[in-house]
Amino acid sequence: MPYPTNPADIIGAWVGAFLTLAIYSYILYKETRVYRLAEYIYVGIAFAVSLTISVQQIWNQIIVRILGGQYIYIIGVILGLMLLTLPFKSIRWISRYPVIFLMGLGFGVTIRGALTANIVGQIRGSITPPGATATMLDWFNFAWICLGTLLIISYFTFTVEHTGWYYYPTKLGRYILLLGLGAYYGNTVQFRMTMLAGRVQYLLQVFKIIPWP
Amino acid sequence: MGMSVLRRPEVFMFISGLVMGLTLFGYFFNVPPVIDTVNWLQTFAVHISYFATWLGFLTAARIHITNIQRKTPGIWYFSIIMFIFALVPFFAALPEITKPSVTTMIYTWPFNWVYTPLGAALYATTGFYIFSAAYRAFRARSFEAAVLLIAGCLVMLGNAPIGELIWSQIPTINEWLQLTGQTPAMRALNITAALGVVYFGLRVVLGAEKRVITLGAGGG
Amino acid sequence: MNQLFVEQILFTGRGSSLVILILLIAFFFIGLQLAKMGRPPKMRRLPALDAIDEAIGRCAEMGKPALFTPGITGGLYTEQGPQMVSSITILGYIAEGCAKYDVPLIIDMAAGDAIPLMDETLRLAYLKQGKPEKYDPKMINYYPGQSPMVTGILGHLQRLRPAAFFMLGGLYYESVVIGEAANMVGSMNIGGTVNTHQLPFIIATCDYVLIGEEFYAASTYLSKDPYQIATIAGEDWIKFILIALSLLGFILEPLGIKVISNFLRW
Amino acid sequence: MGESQSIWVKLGAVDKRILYWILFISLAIPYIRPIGLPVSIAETSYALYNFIEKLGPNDVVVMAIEFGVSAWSECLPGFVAVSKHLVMRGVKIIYWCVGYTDCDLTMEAVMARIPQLKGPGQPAGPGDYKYGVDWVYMGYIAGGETTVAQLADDIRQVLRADKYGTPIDQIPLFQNVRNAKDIKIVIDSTTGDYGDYYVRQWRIRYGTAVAEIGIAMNYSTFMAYYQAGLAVGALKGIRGAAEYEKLIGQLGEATTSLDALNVSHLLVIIAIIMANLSYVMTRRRGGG
Repeated sequence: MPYPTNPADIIGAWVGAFLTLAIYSYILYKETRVYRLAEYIYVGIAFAVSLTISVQQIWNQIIVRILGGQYIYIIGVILGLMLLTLPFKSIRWISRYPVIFLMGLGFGVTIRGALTANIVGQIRGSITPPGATATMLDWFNFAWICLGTLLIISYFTFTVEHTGWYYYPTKLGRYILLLGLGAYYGNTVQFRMTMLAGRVQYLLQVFKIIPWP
Repeated sequence: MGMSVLRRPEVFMFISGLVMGLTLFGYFFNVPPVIDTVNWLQTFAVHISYFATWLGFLTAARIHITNIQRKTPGIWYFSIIMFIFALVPFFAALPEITKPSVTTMIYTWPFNWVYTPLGAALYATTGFYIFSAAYRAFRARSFEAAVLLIAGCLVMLGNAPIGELIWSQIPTINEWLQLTGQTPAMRALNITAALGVVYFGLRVVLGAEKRVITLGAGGG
Repeated sequence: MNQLFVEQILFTGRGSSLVILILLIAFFFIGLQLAKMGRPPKMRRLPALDAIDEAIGRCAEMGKPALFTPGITGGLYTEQGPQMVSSITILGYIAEGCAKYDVPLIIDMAAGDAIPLMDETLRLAYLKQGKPEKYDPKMINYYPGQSPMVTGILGHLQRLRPAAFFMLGGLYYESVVIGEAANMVGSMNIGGTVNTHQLPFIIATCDYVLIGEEFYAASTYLSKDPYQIATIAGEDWIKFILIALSLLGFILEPLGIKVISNFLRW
Repeated sequence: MGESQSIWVKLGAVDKRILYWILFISLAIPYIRPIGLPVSIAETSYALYNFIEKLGPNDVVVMAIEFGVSAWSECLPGFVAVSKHLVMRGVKIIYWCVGYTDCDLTMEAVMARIPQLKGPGQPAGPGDYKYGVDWVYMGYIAGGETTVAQLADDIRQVLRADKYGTPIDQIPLFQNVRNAKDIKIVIDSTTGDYGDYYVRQWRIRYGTAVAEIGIAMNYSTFMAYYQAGLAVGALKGIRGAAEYEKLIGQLGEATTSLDALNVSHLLVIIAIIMANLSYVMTRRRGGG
């Protein structure tokens, strides 16, 4: 992708850079009309994009199939249209049907994933001992992961007071939890900074300070 | 009057319970009709989500129209701008929706030069905020905060190649923290959240969760 | 014969999940039954939820609005759906408080299919406080996507300067952005999510947090209903069973006795 | 003494906007004047490299673009490096995207960086990847995890045609590809939970290998899968990408971006040290 050559794209690159700076003016200065302009333009275009994609999908995934004789696809349209009754006072209750259907499905999908991947899978992972060639460190890690997990779980109990002897495992669990979250935070910094650096690079490229890739 | 039956909470409970039950049944048991039904339900759910975008637009449009009607100071002309940027590209793209991709410049230009760079710009704002949040939160106020701080700093030093130059053991510690040190936290959070969602789901479909299931009791 | 039928019909690798699910359901009802027999358990304090009233009181005192967001979350039918539902149940509680003290409430969200659920919950909350006329559907600000929602929240934060900011739901990258931006306008932040990848940020940017499972238990806690709390006790029992199971595995597996892992693989 | 105390107090309560300006400006420096520091290679990057080394022209893999243009700086270099490696091995590639609507731009960017990938209708010389035979691009597919699950069950249930409208049954590459069992590995690059989705729906249900070219923060969640044997490898964001560029012997964008990473991490750590110094000093004096 060389530096754009046709006028529309050159203007585009500069508009993009200007709006990027408009968004950053919120952070580097404060909320102004310049930021607000960028905000509303962005929300507008995001609507254009999401509405267009929605119509594209309705056409390609549903209408084409119905026209092709697969009439079962009409159910999705009916449920979708039921959702759109919300703004109309007298028939508003109809919109609850698709919502309640989606909710039930969401719970079903989440629970089945939770049981196998998050409960069974994770426990299986914790109790799998290191292989025959394991070093002392491997055994320490095994103990750390398995016992650490259990200590943190003990911290999450709701109906057992964290007092008496039970105070110690929960407290230790909390420390291990915080260690994990701290490590996670540190890890995230890398990604976030790369993103920001990428934007700085983009601005430098548009302003022709460094070459376009 | 006959319609009021359709608004009873029990009906809603029954539907959500049935859908949830079918989904779970199809997951555990190899009964093809149930599995097929669940697949269809999932397809319809995706289809409903296309329409949900429109509900969102109607909801937002109502706010922006009110802004314009009432001439809300400092906002109303921006609401007009919002509508222009939403509707002009949309209607320009509309004739092309049957094609594999939209080619009109009125749609692709704002998509490529406004939507895309601004999305990236916003995502990147996290860089600024993660910086100042670390500055604020990573203070050794207590032993707990110190644990958070030290783990975070060691990982950060390990991620940047510069850490290796400061102390050759940093990558080893970094790797231990990521492969082992933080695993109990992620495991335990996953396990407990999984238990939580099962119980939350049961409470909702069994009607114990009053704030969800009284759907319908609020009147027409 | 019977054995064979089970093997044909039950997917391999999912048997242990099914046993756990059945246990969970059983404990759910046992907890409920015990509560009915007059032994309701007590739930430990969740400071984040106790702080909701304080936050709304702060808004009322300062004459400023409260801002709520469930984050991007995603559709109700996805794995993020239950978080949206939980978020909305907490919103119901917050809205009741706001209605009571006439605190303006603004909601920024991006999941279209949750709008009817939200609308209904808010309507009900205002009705409960005897102020149905105060409910305005225009409280719900929908944005077509995550980043547009972030611009909207950032704009609202500095334009309205809320005294309380709630971010409760399936948060993604927005958590650190909106949390820090809210800090800068001096609002009181209450956050909660199940998404582990955002927990460090809500801890860093919020005054009070709901972590993982606590987030799903929130509405039960807020309801103060002994029967609902009774079901939470079942959650704890299964935790102890899992802890025992893991400890047993921790001891037996290295000795080559693979009972537990074989069960889990079933 | 009053003077020095006020410095510590100020240090602890710097206007954040000053921090933002410092960060914004210092990130520009490495792009204008690159520094270049050596990197060591992580186990998970090796693991993915070794897995792909064993693949050949009869294997079909899925490269899932589950990141938006907004995450190019973190995900794209790794995605390109792995794609290059697949092309070097002659492996057949299906590109698709369930996560982000702007994936067409990402695909264009990948094609611009790998000249061997020839678009539909473009002439393909020896060593080039002919569209439809050696690789194919399916475009954006809506629906999140549900769709990921359906794709695993039956690709044709979800997709009728590729991005350019060619029906799936007329694409040679899809002749023997029906569901997850026909795919050797899904290499997914995500900023969100898509790694989890592919593990849950493809690895657990069908046993298809899964690897992730993730953002750094997903790496740790994905590690749990790697250790549990549910994933064959992972690249850790831009750093993983730089490692992979080193492994395949083609240094590129990721290697340059690492400098910016160094600068920013150093800044964050300096800020944390400052904040802690200020905290300790003010507390010592304040507490008497």
